[in-house]
Amino acid sequence: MIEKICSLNDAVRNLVRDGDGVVIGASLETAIPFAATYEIIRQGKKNLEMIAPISDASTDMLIGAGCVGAVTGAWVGNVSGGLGHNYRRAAEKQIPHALDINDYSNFTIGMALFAGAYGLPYAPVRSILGSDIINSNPAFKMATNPFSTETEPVVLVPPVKPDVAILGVQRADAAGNNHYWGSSGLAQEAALAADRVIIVADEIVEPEVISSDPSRVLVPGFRVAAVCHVPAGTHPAPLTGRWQRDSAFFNDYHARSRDVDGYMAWLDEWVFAVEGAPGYAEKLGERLSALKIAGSWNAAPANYAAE
Amino acid sequence: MIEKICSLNDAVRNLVRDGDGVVIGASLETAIPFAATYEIIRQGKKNLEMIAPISDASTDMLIGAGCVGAVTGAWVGNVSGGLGHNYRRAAEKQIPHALDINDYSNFTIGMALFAGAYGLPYAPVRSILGSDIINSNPAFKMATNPFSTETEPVVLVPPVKPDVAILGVQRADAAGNNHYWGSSGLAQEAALAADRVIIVADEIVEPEVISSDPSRVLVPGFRVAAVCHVPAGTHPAPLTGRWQRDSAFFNDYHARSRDVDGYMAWLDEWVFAVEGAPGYAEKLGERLSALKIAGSWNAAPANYAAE
Amino acid sequence: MADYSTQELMIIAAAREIRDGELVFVGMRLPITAYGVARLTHAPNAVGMFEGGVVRDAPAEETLYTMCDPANQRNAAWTTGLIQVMGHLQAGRVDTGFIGGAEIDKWGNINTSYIGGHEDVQVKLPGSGGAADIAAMSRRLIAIMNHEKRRLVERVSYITSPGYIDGEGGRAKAGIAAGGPAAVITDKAVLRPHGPANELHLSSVHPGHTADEVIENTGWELKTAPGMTETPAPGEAEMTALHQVDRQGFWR
Amino acid sequence: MADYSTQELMIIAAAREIRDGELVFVGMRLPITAYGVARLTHAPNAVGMFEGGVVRDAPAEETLYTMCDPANQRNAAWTTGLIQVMGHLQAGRVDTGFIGGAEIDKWGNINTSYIGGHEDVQVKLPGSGGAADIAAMSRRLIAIMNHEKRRLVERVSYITSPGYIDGEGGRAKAGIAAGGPAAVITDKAVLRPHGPANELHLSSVHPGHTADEVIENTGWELKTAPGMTETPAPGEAEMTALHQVDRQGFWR
Repeated sequence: MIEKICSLNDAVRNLVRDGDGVVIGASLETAIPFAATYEIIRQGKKNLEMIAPISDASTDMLIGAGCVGAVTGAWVGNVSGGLGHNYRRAAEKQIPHALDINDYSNFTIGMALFAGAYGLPYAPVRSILGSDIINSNPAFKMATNPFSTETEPVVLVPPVKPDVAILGVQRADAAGNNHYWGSSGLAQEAALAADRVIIVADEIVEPEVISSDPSRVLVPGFRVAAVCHVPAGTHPAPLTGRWQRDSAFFNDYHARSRDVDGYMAWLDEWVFAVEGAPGYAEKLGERLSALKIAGSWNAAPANYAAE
Repeated sequence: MIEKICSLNDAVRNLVRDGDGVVIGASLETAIPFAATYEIIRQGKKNLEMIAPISDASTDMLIGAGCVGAVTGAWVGNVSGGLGHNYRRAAEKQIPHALDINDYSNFTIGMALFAGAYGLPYAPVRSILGSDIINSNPAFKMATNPFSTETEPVVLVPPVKPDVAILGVQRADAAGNNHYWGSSGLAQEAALAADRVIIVADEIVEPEVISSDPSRVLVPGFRVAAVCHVPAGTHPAPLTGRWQRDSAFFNDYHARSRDVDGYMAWLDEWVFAVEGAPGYAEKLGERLSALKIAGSWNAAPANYAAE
Repeated sequence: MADYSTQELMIIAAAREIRDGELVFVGMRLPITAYGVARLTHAPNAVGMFEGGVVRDAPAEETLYTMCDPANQRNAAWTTGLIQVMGHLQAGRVDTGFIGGAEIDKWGNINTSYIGGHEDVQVKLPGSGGAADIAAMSRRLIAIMNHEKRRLVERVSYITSPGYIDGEGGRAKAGIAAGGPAAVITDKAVLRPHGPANELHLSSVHPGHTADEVIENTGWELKTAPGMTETPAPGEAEMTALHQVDRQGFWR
Repeated sequence: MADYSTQELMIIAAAREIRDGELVFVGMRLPITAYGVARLTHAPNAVGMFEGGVVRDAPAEETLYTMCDPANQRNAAWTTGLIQVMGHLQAGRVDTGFIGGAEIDKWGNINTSYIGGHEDVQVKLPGSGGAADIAAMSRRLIAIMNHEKRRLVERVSYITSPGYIDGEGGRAKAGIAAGGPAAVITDKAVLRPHGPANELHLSSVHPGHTADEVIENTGWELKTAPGMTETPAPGEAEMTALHQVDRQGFWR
């Protein structure tokens, strides 16, 4: 077994490069590894192309910190508060600098990652017809369905292949094999389309735990470059069966990021002044304990015996 | 909850119509509900279009019994024995009658079902280039990748939408919700592309068992038309964690189906002379007990609690 | 008459748009609760889909803040991926879809991307999310938004989510086969498309508001539909269901 | 010299084609065992893929009859669907793919569909299964078959699985970027493509056979490759590994 465990600090340092196309969580509002968002900000990565359907407030944070050169996705904001203030400032006033925005819808970025994952030359879809997304993003091409007897327009979506996909999961082993349950959005497609995958695991387990249930694997270990053990590494996003969503945290972020000074103060408090993921968890303290899911609602057993 | 439990006899009678496009198992060699194959033969369905990547010997049996008008898929034979004798007789000598053969590869029938399931107008692939499958099946169209600067041919695969998909699973509830684990081939795509889904369940469980683990659901109940309780309903195909493959049965079928008389005798013995699935299980007797997986290799627990 | 907030009235009006046995693309926020109300009143067999990859055949047992909250995963009918659920939209299987909006025009086109347009951005909104997909591919679209003159405009500056585009035959010209907005539920009224051009007309006015006030707060010359009426106030059964779904009174 | 059957020699020859760390598309029957032998000898980090939807990073603990047997599911690295694993092929990530064949020609094209061709069917074979996909999209293809004159022919009557098509540049003309047969392992010899035309040449002759016998049993004028040699007999470590994988002596 090739050991892939390392600190998130090392994983971001070695695997995320300036200018990379990066996915941080591809399940919309759950399992977003905000710990990686913060670490990328701390390390001052530049000119990243953030790829996601919706990654709650993660992309907005990175934009405000000056890490982002382009957004390739369907939505940037804050699910609790609506608008993303940093996204607005960048798009409207080039603060902290200008952004390239590549507009997608959730389904079209989904099919773009699907095509990237599984080597399709492109994906023809019936969506975004009639939408200005076709006009504002030159990546799409229009075509006519050759199987239709009538003139039926379709939109061709080219593959998107991230350089790095960083995903939150409930548990992983040292070789990068991992289990994920609950809605997964585009997490599997994003990982399999990516050149490098970083797994942010709430828990590290023995290999036998993962191999006991190969149908629950999100990304097989041979596609994973690094595994980082970060308990509650998705905070303030939820993680099914492990952590509640911290909606108050999102609301506070929304209120404080309304102007640049407020955002900078928030950033100092929650990112720069804490020592990595452990410091962040320590700062959350009791608040984190209150978000921990303590109950049991266990999946019915499944037997894989072969004799 | 809408109750969908019925006998396999009723499900086949009411939901499989002469001329239908039918999937019986889409996971290649596992979880093929042979009980449905036998029931279709007993009821003398005609002119079916059998759709599958590989369904081990199921399609060969149906062809020999005169139920099949067309084959849309990648492979028809007997995984233990190689060739399918009934398929050969039909294709070479029109015995019992002629067949339309729509050639696919596993990946292209996979993408055809994917397109059918998720409403894509078609799927462009890089496979079967250089293969005569492109020439012998007029369903495919050739195109050039408009995203490539060089002339790059791609093959366009139109959607395939079965009328009926019949799938074997480990367990289901009365509303059709079900759990499946182990390799699933194209089972989910086939079910979601189909107009009607029949679930052949090794075990019927309370709804709470299925809803305890929504990530293990193969086909959600709202897409299921009927649930049939047939223990060992996949015999002689295996079912992960439940039943071993009966390779001797496939070998015996291969040997006896070598000529028409032998096949007819086999059919009398194993299909017409037994009273449905219970009679078949009874006839297998000790042999079935020996195939039953008695050991335990349990999936690690997964918690879905929300508080 | 029951005691209810404007948002509760909007939720109940939205719930009434869901028919029994339908496949409903639920979306975010207010429609999550509307689906729960419909499920507990007139539509016990409606199935709800959430684009993150959740399918439910019963409402969640706690108030949801987002569609992906643990309470929406637990006891779901299916937790899967985005393509699996949005693929149902593209396959034409979704009966009713819900979206919100920042700006809508008289043809029901919705902008959640660029106020001022793509070339002259005045306000950068979060973008489509799944809205463009839901608007293009649901059989029937329900939009929910606040009724302000600057939001209900003659022509949106960017179509994120297509309504009837430019009126009669607009969707067909764009290659979208059917569907389109069936109702726009605001905090003051319900608008519905009328006539072959499918222009949005005033269909019902919420209790406590007047047609004149609604017209005044609309950015185009809003016409009233024949048989224009008052939006029925929430009934007792509806309010009971709503209180059951929104236990913590989030929408009160 | 170790005691081994012809099939065991073929398995070991196939195992030698797998390099450490590779992603291997294993296919059916004999290569299942070859993957296990490679994994236990020189390629401890090779990952095996099976088109039914199984990925393994360690050989199964029992003899497998088919790739989907319960013993191949238990302790797998991933059990998933066909598109997930074959998608790795299309994405160009699979290093080595294995297929069998009923008929092969000197350009390495393989027919498993129609002997006599599609219009004049003499023998209907089962069809492609995944073979056409594996042949078109693996970086390196290994074919395994019996060495008979009627099977190794000048030109196959139907190309199920493309080799080099018609020789030099054949794959590029068909739009297939790279790959093609790297070895054809028969019960008598190993053939490999040689020269710019990639015509299959005799590369090594199995112990107990002669080059003349192999040429005699080939349906085209088989040329010998420079440095043609004897296939090395199985070594002790290889046989130990083989016995560990094939516990019941299925291939003895």
